[in-house]
Amino acid sequence: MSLLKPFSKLPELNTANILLVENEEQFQQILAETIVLLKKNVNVNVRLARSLPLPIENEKFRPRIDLVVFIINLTSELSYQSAEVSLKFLDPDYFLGKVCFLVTNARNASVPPERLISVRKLVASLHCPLLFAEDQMTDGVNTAAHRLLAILKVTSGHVPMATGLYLSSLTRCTVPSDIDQQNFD
Amino acid sequence: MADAMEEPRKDVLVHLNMLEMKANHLAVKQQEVWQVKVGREEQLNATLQALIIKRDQLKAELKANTSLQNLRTLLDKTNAPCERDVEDMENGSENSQTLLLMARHTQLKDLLHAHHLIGGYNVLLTKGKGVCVSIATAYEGLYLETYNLEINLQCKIRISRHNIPPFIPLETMVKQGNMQTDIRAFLDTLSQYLNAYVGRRQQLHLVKEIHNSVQVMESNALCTILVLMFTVPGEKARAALCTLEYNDHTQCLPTRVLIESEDTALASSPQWKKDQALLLETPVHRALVTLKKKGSIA
Amino acid sequence: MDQSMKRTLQRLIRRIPFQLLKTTLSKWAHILEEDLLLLDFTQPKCLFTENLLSLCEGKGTTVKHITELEMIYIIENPNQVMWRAFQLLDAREDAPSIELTQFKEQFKAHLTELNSHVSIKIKKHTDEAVWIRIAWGDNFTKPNHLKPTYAVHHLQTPYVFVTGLTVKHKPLLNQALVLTTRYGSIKDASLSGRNLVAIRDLLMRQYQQVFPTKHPKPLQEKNHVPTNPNIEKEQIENTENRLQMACEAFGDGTLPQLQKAVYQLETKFRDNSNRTLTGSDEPFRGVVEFTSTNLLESLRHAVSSGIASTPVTPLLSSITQKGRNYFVVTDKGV
Amino acid sequence: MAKAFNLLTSDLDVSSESDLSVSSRASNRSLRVAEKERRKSEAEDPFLLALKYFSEVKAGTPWMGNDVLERNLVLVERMGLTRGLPPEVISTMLDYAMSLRMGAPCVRVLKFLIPATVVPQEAIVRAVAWLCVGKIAISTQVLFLKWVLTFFDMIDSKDHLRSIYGFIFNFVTEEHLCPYICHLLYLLTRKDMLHQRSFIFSLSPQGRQPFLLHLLSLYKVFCPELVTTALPSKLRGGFKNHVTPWKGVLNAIQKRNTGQVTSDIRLTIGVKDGSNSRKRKCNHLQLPSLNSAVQRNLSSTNSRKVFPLEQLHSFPELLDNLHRIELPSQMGSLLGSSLALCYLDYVQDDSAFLRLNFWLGHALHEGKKASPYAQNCVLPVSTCQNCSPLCLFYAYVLSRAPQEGFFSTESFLYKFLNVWDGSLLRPQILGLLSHIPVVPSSCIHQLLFEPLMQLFFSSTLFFKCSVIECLNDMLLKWLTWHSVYSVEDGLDISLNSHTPMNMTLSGFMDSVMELVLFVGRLATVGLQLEGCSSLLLSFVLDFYETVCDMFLKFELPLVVMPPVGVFYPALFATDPVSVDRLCFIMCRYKQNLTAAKFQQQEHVFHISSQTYREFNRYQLLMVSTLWNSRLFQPGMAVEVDHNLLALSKVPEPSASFTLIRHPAFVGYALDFHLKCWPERKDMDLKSVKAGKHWEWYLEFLFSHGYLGLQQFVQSNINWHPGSGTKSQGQGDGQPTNG
Repeated sequence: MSLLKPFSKLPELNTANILLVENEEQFQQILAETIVLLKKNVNVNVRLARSLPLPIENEKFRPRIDLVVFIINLTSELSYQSAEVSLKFLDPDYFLGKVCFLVTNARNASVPPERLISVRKLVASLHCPLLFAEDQMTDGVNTAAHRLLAILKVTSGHVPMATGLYLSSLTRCTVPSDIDQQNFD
Repeated sequence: MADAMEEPRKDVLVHLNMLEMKANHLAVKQQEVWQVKVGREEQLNATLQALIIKRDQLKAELKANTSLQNLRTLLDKTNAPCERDVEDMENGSENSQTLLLMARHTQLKDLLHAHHLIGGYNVLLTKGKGVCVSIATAYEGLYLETYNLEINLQCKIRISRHNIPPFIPLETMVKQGNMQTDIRAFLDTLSQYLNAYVGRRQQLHLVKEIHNSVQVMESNALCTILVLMFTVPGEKARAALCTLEYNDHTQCLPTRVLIESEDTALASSPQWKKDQALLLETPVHRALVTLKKKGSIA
Repeated sequence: MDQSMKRTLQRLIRRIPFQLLKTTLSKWAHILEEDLLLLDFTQPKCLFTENLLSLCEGKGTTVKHITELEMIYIIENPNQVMWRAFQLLDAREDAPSIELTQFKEQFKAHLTELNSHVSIKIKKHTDEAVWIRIAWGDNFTKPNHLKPTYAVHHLQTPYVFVTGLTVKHKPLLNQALVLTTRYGSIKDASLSGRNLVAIRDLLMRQYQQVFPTKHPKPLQEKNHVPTNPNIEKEQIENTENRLQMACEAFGDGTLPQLQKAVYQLETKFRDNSNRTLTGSDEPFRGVVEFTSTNLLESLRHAVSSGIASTPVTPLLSSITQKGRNYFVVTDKGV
Repeated sequence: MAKAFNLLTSDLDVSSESDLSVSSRASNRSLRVAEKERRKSEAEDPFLLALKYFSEVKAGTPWMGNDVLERNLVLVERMGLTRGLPPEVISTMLDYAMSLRMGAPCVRVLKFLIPATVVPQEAIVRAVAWLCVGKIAISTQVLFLKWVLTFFDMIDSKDHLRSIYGFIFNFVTEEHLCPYICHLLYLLTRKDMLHQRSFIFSLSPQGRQPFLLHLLSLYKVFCPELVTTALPSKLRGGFKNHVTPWKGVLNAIQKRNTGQVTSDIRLTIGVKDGSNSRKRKCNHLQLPSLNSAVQRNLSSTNSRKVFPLEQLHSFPELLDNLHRIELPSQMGSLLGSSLALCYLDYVQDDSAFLRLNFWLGHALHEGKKASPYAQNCVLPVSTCQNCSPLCLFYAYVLSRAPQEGFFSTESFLYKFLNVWDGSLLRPQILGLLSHIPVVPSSCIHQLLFEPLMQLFFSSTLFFKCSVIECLNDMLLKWLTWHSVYSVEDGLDISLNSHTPMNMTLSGFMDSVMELVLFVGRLATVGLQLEGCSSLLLSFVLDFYETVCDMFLKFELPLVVMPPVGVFYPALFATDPVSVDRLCFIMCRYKQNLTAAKFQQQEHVFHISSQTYREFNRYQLLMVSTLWNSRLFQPGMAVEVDHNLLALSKVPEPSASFTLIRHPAFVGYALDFHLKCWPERKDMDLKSVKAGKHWEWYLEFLFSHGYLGLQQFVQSNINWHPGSGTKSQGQGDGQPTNG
């Protein structure tokens, strides 16, 4: 099994590369197109994958990847599981602030709450940020793109005095204990 | 009420956000326009590069091929070329062996192709366990449908799926023709059937297309029966009903032709006998043409 | 025009939805154009039916006419009812040479032999399909036109599509069909659906199948929009591969509309923790049912988008290959 | 017909003065009169004939294959389904149906009984009477109740219904009818009607289904002594809406003549319709518009008629009719109109708030009712955001002094923050967030800070700004509440009547402290990430303008200094405004601290010397930076090695941030220089420092409106415009003993 390593390649000038991993390839596509079209001062390459590991054959064309985003559609158990599996093929160095999770359909009524909890647990255990996205609405997608871009800029070192690790230490996900359930239900 | 909903400042922020989005969209539009301009250029460059590479490859292949050709001619002349003359024509290049093999390979391929041309079948391995045979049908030098069979070769040969119309009695053929031992024969009969069917259908199609005066009263899916109505000219023109039966389904010529009309004389007239013979041995659409020419039908 | 006939006509009119009413009636030879003008299609059904009845009273309508109207309606929109497919087995050698007129006579003959109190109506529709309408009665009752059976047969094909057939009359119909079509026997093809055309296409393989060929033509969905140069797809080829597989399993282009596929599992229950079930010789039954407005489309999508794993399991692919949508899965297999 | 109608209505008015039995007779009489009217007037209108038939048909007439009946039914049915039926027709048909005179068609009649304008209450009273006879099948009874609930707002007045409250109440024991009856009672109940204590006890032992609990809680609000059972503080899921049987028709009618039928029915459709979620989501967001469809003339003619809220057009009207106003069945509709809100404010009716709260909970947690999973928070997405109940509630909150904490929104917010993407309904969410009551410091991190942090740092500049602003508003609200509600001794404050939590002063101070520190952290990192964007900076300074005055403005004995991460960016900002504001803030701090110092003796509170020291450091630094160029020198806050500075090749670095060379002010300096020595070619800023010019320069700066700066200079630097050599202008004047 081939690990994806963050520092195995040299960065290129003024470029940032983001990898979107989603096992059902709808939202991925839309998001990618939005991100690419955003106004920005670095040129961003988006790579789409269904799951990790990535095929060996385009190993040598693949640039250094600055941010890995796992998109999880809460309504399907499968997408959660595949993300979980893919995680194993990621070099530990990535978890120093170069991974984040994007969850869609979190507000969907048909989602069992346990799933959201388990996602939170997983992400918290990896010390990664957890973003939520409204994939149904255009400005929802826009916002998601903006936020990912913001994180990408940091992780690819285009923001002075800030690193991915630093940012993720601030934005890392936490598992809410059930205080609010007691107090506010 | 909307303005009651946000204090002025919040308005500003929302507005700013919106403006940013707008600006972004505009930028995107411009980018697109720009890309159309530049992208074209890039495309052309890319194609140029690709073509150059292609050319080089082709050159190389050409070189290889010429030597291969020489070898081929040699092979074709003498079925077993002794290493020596290979050697001397290849002036001792180490890959002569591979060249030889390639030559053999091309030779065999050509043979296969030739065989396919004279009515063989297009066979290729499917992933996993089996082959896909495709049977091309043609009528009067005009290619029509291609039918496919996926044949499973694992333990005993059996057809896993196909797109042959249901009124072709495939099962009976499988039963009668001993497919397990001699698949070749089976395929032959099948293609015969198919070609005949397609031919008949094509004829019917042509009849409908060419002859407006002739009216197709009845036909069926397998095109084994065809009832035409035409008018026989004369002092008083009479409508005649002509039935063609194709009882031999492997042929696209009728086995039986009979005519009905209000005057019974017509059926027994010598004129009709000739026409009947004509209809029996030429495909119907052409027969009708000649009949028209002879003026035996209007 | 007696009470039962009135009832039949009322039922029929009630069945026909408003928007179809006019067109259907206009096709009915029994009513002329000018009569049609008299009728007011805006008033509610019940009143409309009254008027129609009175009109028919005048024209001396008979059962024949009404059945005619019904056939028109059913043939025009066959998708209102549930169709079952039957398959004729081991054809006699003269089977292919059957032809319409003799089919008509022989079928009527055979069926009336078996049961004299039936009224049969056979009509040839454009696409070589023969439509048979049978109203059943028995020795004591007149044929019941409220619950007719419809059978659709394509000459020279071993398939018959039937709707509204009761268990009581099944053997009669089957025997008549077998005898007339010169086959050895008939069996349930375990394929059913609301869309007659779809079932026919599926059985007669009249949908666009995909085979591995030397010269592959681009699959319908393959030509997607060219994307931005900055977007790179890893694993692109295996998506294409998936698409190919999906199309080989379920076909290309628009697929026949099936509503459901049912898998009945009959197996031995094995679980040491649960003695009672494991011990019992009675097989353990479970039913899995897939339903969709267009099942095959959704399955293909599921496979091509990778929601379902590839290669396609024979259980799914045999819907198209075997032309069935009801399977009994036992320990030995399908 | 119209004439008949008027006559009938006036009749009804007469009847409604009299008691129940009379009224029914009266209405019968009215019918008779109407009959006469008809006979005179019309040339045999088939429709009227049909009505006649239904009003007169004998009991026990067969209906199977009864063509006359069929024809008439069809007539009325079509009328009902297309245009809706006028009041008197309603009463006739309802009477006919409920009396079961011909048995079967009852259900069918109810199905097409769509009122065009109003439902006369007598009709319903009579129907209830028939209900008491109890020949009717349960299912039919349920259908009838659904019908009543659906068209409740169209009932012209409810006083007679109220007078038979007891009767209606008795049906509670029917377990099939119970939910609907409870709902009906819930809508009918008034404070003055709860004197028959007996039945309430009969209610309490029953099961704890939500509808019962809702009713009980309403009773509890009215007269707590009656309801003994303990009720949960929050109830999930309000009453269902029961529109299904009429849905299709209503949709059709609405398509034809919009505005005719109350649009709150549209709401009920949405809420009821669980089948396809997309539709539900869109629909149930539409707020019920105020509409009780009562004729104006009715209400004006006699004083006991209700005055429909939607007919309030002016404030005086409101004042005139205060005593006659009914709360609508869909409380949400109140949020629509400002006058209605005024009314709500005026009555201060707990039951109203209770009902509003239920409605809100119902609207916000709609998704939960739809799904068995009661936890994940579902805010239905609407394309037009203005019609989401949230927005209207938000508008409501803004339009009034927000004292009531609506816990249903709070809990909703806390959940929603955890799954928020940061853009959906942003203004509303943040607005509501800024209105939440004080959160105890124990769970403030959990509930607010964690989710906000995660959103804040991964979002755009504008989002950051609006978050800071929102937190600023929140702080302001809290402080205001504190200053308003704090009792004299200043130790125990109960924030308001509706939030359950009471807080000690120390607890409150902890929360505020937490909040301020949190914003400090946000601001520090935010500024860093955004490259000290001056927009963000200004929002941050807004916040600290609030913070620095906590003691003087809101007498909260708490002073918190800004972190260095905020202070330095502000001090070295490139725009003069920020610097100016920083100066102003520092002045305020000074005043607060000095004031606090004097009060500390007699009061118990204590401000840590740490704060003073911090303040002094900042103060000293500012003076030495802006005024007497002593930056980077030993003893100052920022120390840099000389050699290092030398490397930077900046001439006299220590003076590089004085008022003259500070990047924010250098522009003015140049301008000033030009004005003073227009003829000079070589620019020499030093000359500005010299003697008089310096004073003029300062005046020049102040004249540009940098009042903060002015204040700062005047308060911190004993600098006399007369003898202006700034040599003795030592930055001092710090509050004594740091």
